[in-house]
Amino acid sequence: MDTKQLKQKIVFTIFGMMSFVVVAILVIILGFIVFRGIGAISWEFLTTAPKDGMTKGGIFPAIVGTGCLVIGSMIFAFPVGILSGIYIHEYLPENWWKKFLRMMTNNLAGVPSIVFGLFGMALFVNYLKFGDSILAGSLTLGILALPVVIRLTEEALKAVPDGLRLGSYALGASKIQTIQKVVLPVAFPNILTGLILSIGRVSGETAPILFTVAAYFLPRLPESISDQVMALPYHLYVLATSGTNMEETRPMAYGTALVLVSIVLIINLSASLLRRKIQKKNKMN
Amino acid sequence: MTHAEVKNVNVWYDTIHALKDVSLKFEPNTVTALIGPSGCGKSTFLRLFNRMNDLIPSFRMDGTVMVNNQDVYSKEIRIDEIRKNVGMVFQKPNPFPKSIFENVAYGLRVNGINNKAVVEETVERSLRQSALWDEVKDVLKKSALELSGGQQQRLCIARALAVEPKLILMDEPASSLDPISTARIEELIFELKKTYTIILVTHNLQQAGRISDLTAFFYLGELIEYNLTKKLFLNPDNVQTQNYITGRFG
Amino acid sequence: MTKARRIYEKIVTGILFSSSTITSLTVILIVVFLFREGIGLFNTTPTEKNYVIAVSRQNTVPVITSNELADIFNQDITNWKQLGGRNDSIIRLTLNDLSGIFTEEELGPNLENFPQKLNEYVKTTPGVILYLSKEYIPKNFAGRIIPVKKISLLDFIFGKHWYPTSTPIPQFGIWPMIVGTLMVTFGAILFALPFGMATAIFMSEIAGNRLRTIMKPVVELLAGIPSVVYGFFGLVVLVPLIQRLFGLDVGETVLAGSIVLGIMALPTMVTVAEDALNSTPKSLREASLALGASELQTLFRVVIPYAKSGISTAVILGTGRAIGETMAVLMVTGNSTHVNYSFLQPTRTIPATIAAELGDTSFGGVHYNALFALAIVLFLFTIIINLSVEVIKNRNKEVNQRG
Amino acid sequence: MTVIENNIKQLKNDLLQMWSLVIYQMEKARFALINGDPNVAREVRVNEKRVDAFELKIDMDSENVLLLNNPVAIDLRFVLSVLKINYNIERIGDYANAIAKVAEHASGPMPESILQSTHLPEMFFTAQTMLQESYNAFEKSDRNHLNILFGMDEKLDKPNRNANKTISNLISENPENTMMLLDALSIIRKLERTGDHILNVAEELIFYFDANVVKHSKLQDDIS
Repeated sequence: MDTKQLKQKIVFTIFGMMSFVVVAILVIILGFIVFRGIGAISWEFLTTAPKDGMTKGGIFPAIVGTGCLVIGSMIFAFPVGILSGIYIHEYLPENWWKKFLRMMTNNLAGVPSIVFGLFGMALFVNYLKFGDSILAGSLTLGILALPVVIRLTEEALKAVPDGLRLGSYALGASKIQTIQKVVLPVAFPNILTGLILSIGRVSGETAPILFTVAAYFLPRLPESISDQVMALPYHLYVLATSGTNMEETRPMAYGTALVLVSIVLIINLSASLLRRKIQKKNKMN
Repeated sequence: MTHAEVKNVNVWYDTIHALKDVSLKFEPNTVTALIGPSGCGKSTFLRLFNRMNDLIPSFRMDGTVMVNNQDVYSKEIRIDEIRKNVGMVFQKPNPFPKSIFENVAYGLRVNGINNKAVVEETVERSLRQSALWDEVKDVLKKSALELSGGQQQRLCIARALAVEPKLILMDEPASSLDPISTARIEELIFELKKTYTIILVTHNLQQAGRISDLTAFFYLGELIEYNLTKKLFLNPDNVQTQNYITGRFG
Repeated sequence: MTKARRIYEKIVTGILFSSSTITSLTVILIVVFLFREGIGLFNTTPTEKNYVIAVSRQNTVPVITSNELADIFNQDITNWKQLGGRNDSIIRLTLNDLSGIFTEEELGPNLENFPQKLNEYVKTTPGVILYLSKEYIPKNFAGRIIPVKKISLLDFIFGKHWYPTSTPIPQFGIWPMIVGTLMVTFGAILFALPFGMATAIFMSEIAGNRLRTIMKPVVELLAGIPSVVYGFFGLVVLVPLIQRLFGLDVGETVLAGSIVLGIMALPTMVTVAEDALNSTPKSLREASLALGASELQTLFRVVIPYAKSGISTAVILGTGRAIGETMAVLMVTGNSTHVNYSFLQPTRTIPATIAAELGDTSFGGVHYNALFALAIVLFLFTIIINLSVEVIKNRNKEVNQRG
Repeated sequence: MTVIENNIKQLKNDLLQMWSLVIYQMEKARFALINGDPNVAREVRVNEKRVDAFELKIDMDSENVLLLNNPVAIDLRFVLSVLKINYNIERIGDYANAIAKVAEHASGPMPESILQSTHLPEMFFTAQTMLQESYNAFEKSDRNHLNILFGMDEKLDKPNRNANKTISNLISENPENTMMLLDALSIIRKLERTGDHILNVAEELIFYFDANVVKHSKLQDDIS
């Protein structure tokens, strides 16, 4: 073996080892949380409210709260995101306006989540006087999810072959008919994948809900959209940093982390399973 | 004397038997065209000579492939040494996103030749050989991507010539070019034949007829007929060959 | 086409159009609200409402900046000469200091006599500086109310002190946070770049198909974990580890933040960079290999140069993710607002500051405004990042179109 | 069926039609000559124009196939042969026309004595058989029909070789028949040429069938 080959072998081995480290990091993080958290998980943990300074009881209100926020944000983000994705991809020609909209979407996607939190607080909580409420939090999270939904919708539409559209036009269908009857049905599974992914993103966000909805401690369940709620990520933050008795809240924190991670990962996994299924189906056709 | 020879070669991809017991001998200073329907194994066959098939994980082969009296698949020989001795031109012009000069110099540089005078001389020689020198001699620093498609393909040929190969493989070298560029490439191949042995995959039978001395017809992984081009096109020995070249296939 | 159908199509198009404007509208609204709230910081004097700063009439210092004020009350400045005034040592007087100067009888049980006493005191003490509620200032005040300069942009950005709640005067210098943000981000990139690139290269160039199909979801999973979980992990594992490893008093350091952020930036980097590497046409690789280049040479001379712009996009996007990240950093960097240039000291980033302090502010107060101003800085950072991604993409498109 | 197959089939049909027309022409020319029927002879003269038209059409169609369908292998050989066969058959058509011209201007049937001594009827028979057999070979793509042709040619060559002598003897015997005898001589020559053309056609057919170039070789050896 000469130097050229030897060099290649060494460099590739280093790359391999480094990527092994990356994979190991994930395994360690997940393993750690599962290993430590599994002990805290019980039926009671999942179904009751925290008590005794959050050292006992469960996280049920936080689970419900996160559910409310996810649903609320999606009610806003799905229709707006999908419609605007359709408009940008199907209606706009390549002009400055489309470029502008794209740029704005990208910018919005790049805005740090804490800025969303600030914005939500300034607009929804203070200016529109929603107060700290599910409404304000959901809208904030919805705006956060919006660029993700738009971009994934666009991607899904891009994957629809142009031939299908032209074929439909050639048969005398109008643009809306083409979109409704040809484009959307084909793009639907991919759009769905995108939506699931955005749910995954929203359910783990903390910063945007800090000042718009999240309650430090609120053992009852919300009754209307103007109520505050607890949320899993924020609850984990609270347990991890500001519990009254750190030693005793730790197991609760591990448990909460495990629940949160499981929820997010299950959502993401189902998205990627769905995607794989679609790909397989497309391959068969 | 340049020789390329293939003896009893079988190739598999997973369970697909892509080449079945093919034996063929190539004469020096000739152009041999490989024809046959898509998926007949002609590209696989072409890529045996510089072991490009090795890039495909499921690739398996037995038999011998000799280039210049060296066993290409012998354990002792280095793969990049083989590839250096065998030039390859691809279907679509694929210049690197570098300057014209650096494209041609690439093969030298990766093989450790960095002497400025040598590199410059080789680049000029290769560009002259590929009939591109007069068109690009003043813009050698320009990006290769700014050339026209036909020029790009001739640049790719120059790039292959720079490492002084014995054998040149061409995988449908003119299939993406307009007729005028195609004609120039064909002329070039005709010139190169004086110095090199060329194996050419083509779907264009007229092209095979125009530029090749010998033609091999592949079908379903088998070498059906190997003959003088004129003979094969006027009176093929095999009825399958005739059916293929006359378009009565099926 | 019937009329009804035409109207229907018009309506649908209208709905689609208005949906598409919502993102732009939101971005504009974000800008408007951030500036609306943030700009207030530069329009008001930073002192508390209804409080005034006053000096003796003999005093020649015309105006005073909030930093100077803070220095005076911290006793860093003790003579008016230091501020360009007369050579008088500074005597601070706040409500808390009264008992040292006046007796209770002099002031009366409800401080009725205080304004008058104050006038006398000010007349006789040229070096005095008062910080008092307006109600104690007599009508015929013998002293001079000295205006406090508004906070300037330069003070805001380069001010080294962030004491948003100190009295008499809060200080809003965000330099520590800028340094903290940049250091943590830089550290994160330093960590994520080699590992991210190595992983991307390994996945797209070296690993076999089977290994890739395992690794890709793993990296995607890494992207899916919520940031607060990373923060939690950092807090309970990384922080104690760093503390023990370097023998520090506290483990919450820039280093901890960098590592956690680096891990979080990894998936973005790997995914984008791998896409970029994969976008290199197969034929280019083959051409290079066919010329006798080794895989390594092909990688560094052909694949990476071709994917250059995609890789830079990956790095920038990773940076963007790291700069804006809030919760994880908040949990592991120790929340110190002192300027710190060491990786083994605590620090605080801009997003973490906002997250930590916004809950304690009153709506419309100076502190509230200051946090929004901080958010503007952060927003500008990310806008710059996004625009540079855009520029790189466009340049790349041009290059490819030429080809 | 591919475009080229259609075109080739069309070409073949056209050539076969022309070929059978020429076969008729020859038969009518013979009939007119031997029976002294100027009407039949005139028919031949009129039909000659059709033969010429066929030749032009087949030439043009062959060019089209060559140009547009890029024929190779058997298709290429077919078109190349058709071009040459076309020329040869047209020439045979010309001969039939020339014979008819003689018959048209003759004062009556050719006297039995002259026919006897010049072997004209046998020559007609041989030439026409050869024409028919070559036609059959082409139509059925069957080279077996060609085998007898090369032997038969001798039957045309021999009377032709002796023709000068025979005719001059006859002229000296019957000087009053000189004109008629000179006509007979030219007919003998034409029939012999017809045989040659048919052999050319046979050679082209062999090229078409087998891609063997038999031209200018010792034909009989190759064939039998």
